[in-house]
Amino acid sequence: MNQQQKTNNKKQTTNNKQLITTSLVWSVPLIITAIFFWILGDIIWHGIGQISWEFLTTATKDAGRSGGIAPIIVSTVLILAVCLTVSIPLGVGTAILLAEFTREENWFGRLVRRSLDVLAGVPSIVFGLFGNALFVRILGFKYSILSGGLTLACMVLPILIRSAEEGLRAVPNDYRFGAACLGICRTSTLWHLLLPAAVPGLLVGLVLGVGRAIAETAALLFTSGYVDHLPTSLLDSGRSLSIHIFDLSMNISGGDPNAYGSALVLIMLLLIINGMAAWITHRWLENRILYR
Amino acid sequence: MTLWKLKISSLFNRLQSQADLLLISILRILATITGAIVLFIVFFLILEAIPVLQDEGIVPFFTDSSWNPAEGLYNLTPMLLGTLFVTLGSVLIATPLGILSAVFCQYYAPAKIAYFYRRLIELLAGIPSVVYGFWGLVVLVPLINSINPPGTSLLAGIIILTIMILPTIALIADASFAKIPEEYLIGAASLGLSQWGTIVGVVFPAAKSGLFTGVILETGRAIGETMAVLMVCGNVVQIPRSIFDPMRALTANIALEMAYALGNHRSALFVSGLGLMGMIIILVVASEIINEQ
Amino acid sequence: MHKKQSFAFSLVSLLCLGLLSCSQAGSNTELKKLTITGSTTVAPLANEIAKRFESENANVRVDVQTGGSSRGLYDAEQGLADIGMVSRALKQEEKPNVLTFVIAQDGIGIIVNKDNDIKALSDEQIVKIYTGEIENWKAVGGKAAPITVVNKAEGHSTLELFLKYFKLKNAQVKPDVVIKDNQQGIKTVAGNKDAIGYVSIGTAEYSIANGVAIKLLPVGGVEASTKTVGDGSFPLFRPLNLVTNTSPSPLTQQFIDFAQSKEVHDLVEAQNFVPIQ
Amino acid sequence: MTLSKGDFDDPGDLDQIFLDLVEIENNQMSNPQTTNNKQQITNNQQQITNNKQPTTKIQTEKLSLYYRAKPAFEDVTMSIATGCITALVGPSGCGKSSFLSCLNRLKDLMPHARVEGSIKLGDLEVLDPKLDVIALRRRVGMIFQKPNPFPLSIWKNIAFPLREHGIKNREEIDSIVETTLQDVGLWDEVKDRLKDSALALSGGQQQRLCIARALALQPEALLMDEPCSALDPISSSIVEDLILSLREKYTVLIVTHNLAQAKRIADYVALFWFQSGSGKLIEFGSGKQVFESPQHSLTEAYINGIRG
Repeated sequence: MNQQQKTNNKKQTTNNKQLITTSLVWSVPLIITAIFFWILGDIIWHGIGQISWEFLTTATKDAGRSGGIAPIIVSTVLILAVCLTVSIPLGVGTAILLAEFTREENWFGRLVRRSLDVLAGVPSIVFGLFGNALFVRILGFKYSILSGGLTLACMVLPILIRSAEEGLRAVPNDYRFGAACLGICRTSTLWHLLLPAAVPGLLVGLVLGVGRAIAETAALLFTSGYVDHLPTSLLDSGRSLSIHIFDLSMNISGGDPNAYGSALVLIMLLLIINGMAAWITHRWLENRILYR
Repeated sequence: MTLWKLKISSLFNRLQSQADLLLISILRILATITGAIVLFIVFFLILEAIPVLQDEGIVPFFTDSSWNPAEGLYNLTPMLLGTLFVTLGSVLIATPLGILSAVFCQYYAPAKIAYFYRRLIELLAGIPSVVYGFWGLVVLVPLINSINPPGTSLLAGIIILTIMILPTIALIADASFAKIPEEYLIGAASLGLSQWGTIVGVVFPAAKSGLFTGVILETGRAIGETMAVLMVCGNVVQIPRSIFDPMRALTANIALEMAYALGNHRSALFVSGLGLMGMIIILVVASEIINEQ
Repeated sequence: MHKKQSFAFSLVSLLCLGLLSCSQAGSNTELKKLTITGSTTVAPLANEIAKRFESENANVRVDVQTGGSSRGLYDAEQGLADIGMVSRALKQEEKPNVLTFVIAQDGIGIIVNKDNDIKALSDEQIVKIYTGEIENWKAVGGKAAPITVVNKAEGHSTLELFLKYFKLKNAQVKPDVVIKDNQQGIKTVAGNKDAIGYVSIGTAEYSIANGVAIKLLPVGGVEASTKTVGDGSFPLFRPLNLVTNTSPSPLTQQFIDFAQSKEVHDLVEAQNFVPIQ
Repeated sequence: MTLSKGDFDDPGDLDQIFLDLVEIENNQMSNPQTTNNKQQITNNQQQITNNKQPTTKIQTEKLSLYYRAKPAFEDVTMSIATGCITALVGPSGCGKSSFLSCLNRLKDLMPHARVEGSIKLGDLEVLDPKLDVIALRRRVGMIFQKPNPFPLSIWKNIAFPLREHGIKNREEIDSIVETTLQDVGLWDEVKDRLKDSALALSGGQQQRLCIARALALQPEALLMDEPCSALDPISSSIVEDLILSLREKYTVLIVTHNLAQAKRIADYVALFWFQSGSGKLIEFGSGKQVFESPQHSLTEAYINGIRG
């Protein structure tokens, strides 16, 4: 597609309107990249000094000012794992129902979509309080990685579902008719054809969902708790990286260096997860030889 | 034409339609659970907000002189307006920037640059709000302060929120542009439309539903943001006259005072939570109506 | 064709196995648990004391959760938590149904930016600044610049202590910035040379020692430092309390005695608080 | 083709799974009216079928289809002979394709679509709601105008439907794949790249692959909705010969704009016309009888259209 654009441009270089729009379009990402490197640079500049093998493998000392953040990384990964194992089936399932089995003006579909839009706007602090009331107290999971993960699952659902639905809607109807006319049941059509074809949309939802979950502070404060021991089970309370960064930067004098270090670790963790998600879907797509 | 023996039992076909029935019933259960979550949350908020509503009723939340729960004054309007201004401000800035960055990724950037730019945007989406708040407090606020004290202001809130919600719209817009069938673009290009003409004339209308989803999700994120807004907006309970005035968002209000609130003060915070949900519901219904036309 | 399916299944089973193994490991031998919830200010100190307590007592597990002083008070009263952390003196009506144990003192000092050449402020000058009567540093002998008043959020114990000492009502205060925690106050004042605020003295001292651009002002003529808070001469200070319900368990009592003992004085000082005498 | 997602109205009955499908017929690409450059018109094929008395494979009784109460076509009674090629001709918008999509219940996927009358496949009532649609669609295959191979490898395009219908044995699938690809004359062109993506094939090859994948399930009848109109003349004639080769073993129903094509390959011809607000079947008979001595004046006008 891009080569074809270039030939167009060459023909119309004299057209200054073209020049303005191109320079406008190029300036936006430059601004965004500049801001990004300003923020990331700030984190790297202050945090790179903290990163060392002990920082990643030992427990916290002196309320986090020194020592490592191993238990916190483990808690974060476990909270994310719980969040994804709950939100992916729930989210993709709902997305399939909305995209494949409900007509545009079906009341049930519209109700679920609207409730998801509202859920997308619920503030993280309210999720924290709700999670605290439902998971910590009523369901009796107490302050635990499980409560934190479940609360985050509720938070990421809207993003996951909307992106998955967009992904499914983008799959052309030819495949649905082709499969139907060959007497292939909806389940197999979904599993073998539609879901693989919708994977790009699912991937965006997953990446945004993980981004939102890993960046979450207020919600986890009241659900997964403040304990920075190494968790021994899902029912143990575990402090997540973002809470650790929050506590160090807002509550502990002299906590800034380790706060920056933890922020850097969090970004690296995010890079690994996004990379893995992209790699898994690419490999899975590859041997299904999908049309992209 | 050769014929071959093909033994397909009707039992097997029966099983397949059974599988479909099972799939649909499972999906309906999942969708009901998902749809119910928000109802649980609203019910939970109402439950916690009842004490103060019984004592004071709803009117003082709009008519009291100020917000001082210790003295029984619960005026929420400055914070409602604060949240509205900071959300609309950031959405109005982030949407064009996000869409243009998606256009850049899809149509202007060479593949390599587009790839790295997308990874960068994904990273921006993952940075915790506390890091944005921290950077805002240490870098942005003193900068604005040099222009017009006190620095912590509506403007700082808008800038920080714009940076935070931009990845959401950018990634979703990018994904919806990617889905536009080649024929549309080649068709437009064959009509001699300039690149920009194609994008505005063909791409935007075709990707309308994706962009719409992006705007709703980014607005949701902007309204729901707590930590970053708490750290850079100054949290002064007033209706901001200018963008340099400090203000307090509803979310920040809950986070600020929940730790020490008791009795009516605590349920008043839940009323501000309900106020927030009310705003979100109004926005969603309004967007629904706009989408109808 | 089969290779792909096996890959997907192995991935999913790996994930489930990981989760299951974690929940299995939790159920080890009878582990005595202690839950402490409450004030975010006291939490770091309580966490350090808990770690030392765990190292000295085999298979005891102490979980420290935050949520604010009123959460700590409420949980301790209702028995949801064994111990509650409250970063202020208890009100009269709160005293009867809990036992209170002071584990440290924390002074509240007035801070301004380092470049602000103000040496000291009298009590009624501070009252005038906070109520908005004085708006410019020139009126109190400083450079001509508008004052940025930094105040704490409603309900915070430092605010209540500040209002009680300066005999003010929060409605009278005209703040330019309202903050939640000490570090936010310090960073706001450090970033704004015309700002004035009040934070925990210990935290301020630690920050000054690490080169943060703030300085402490004396209150009522008494120089603000952890020493003057320790010898009781500094007027503005608050007790950091652990509260329990009226009949604490032996393990809880053991932890309270440990928290009030001399063994933890080094931890108290490490968190920039003042140990009890 | 603008489409929106389907609908699930009545949770109980599984077969009523709806998918919004705008009328297939009225958004077809205009059919290139280039006259077919095949030199000799094979009239002799038509002679063979006329004298034998054929049995009926599909019988429709007063069949009508309504979209949100707007009739697409009404009261079509027709019997489709086994092992013969029946062509449905007529101007666009007169219900030919809608009629076709009723025969294999594809209309289930169209919301707001309501069918009246009856369709008998042998002694099986197709419109019976309790009918196992999956089994029906295995017995009645369908080919679309725009080739729609699955985004999978060539081999998997054929293997996937087979596996879905219970054929698990690898060798059996391989042999079926080879046989069907040979029948559609695609084997030599693709036998060493079965693992490549089907989307990489040319239009004609893709359409033949779709036919092969339908034949793999050994349907009794094959519905073809203008199979050649999206293809270039050369691959169009290849597909046409393939359709001719299906005679005797399969009952073929083909919708076409190309009257010359209908004249060449059809044993029976049905002419649809838009009359008083909906599509009607105005003429049905053997190819020779319809083209040489049409009963209905409209047929004659329409047929003359091709002569003039």
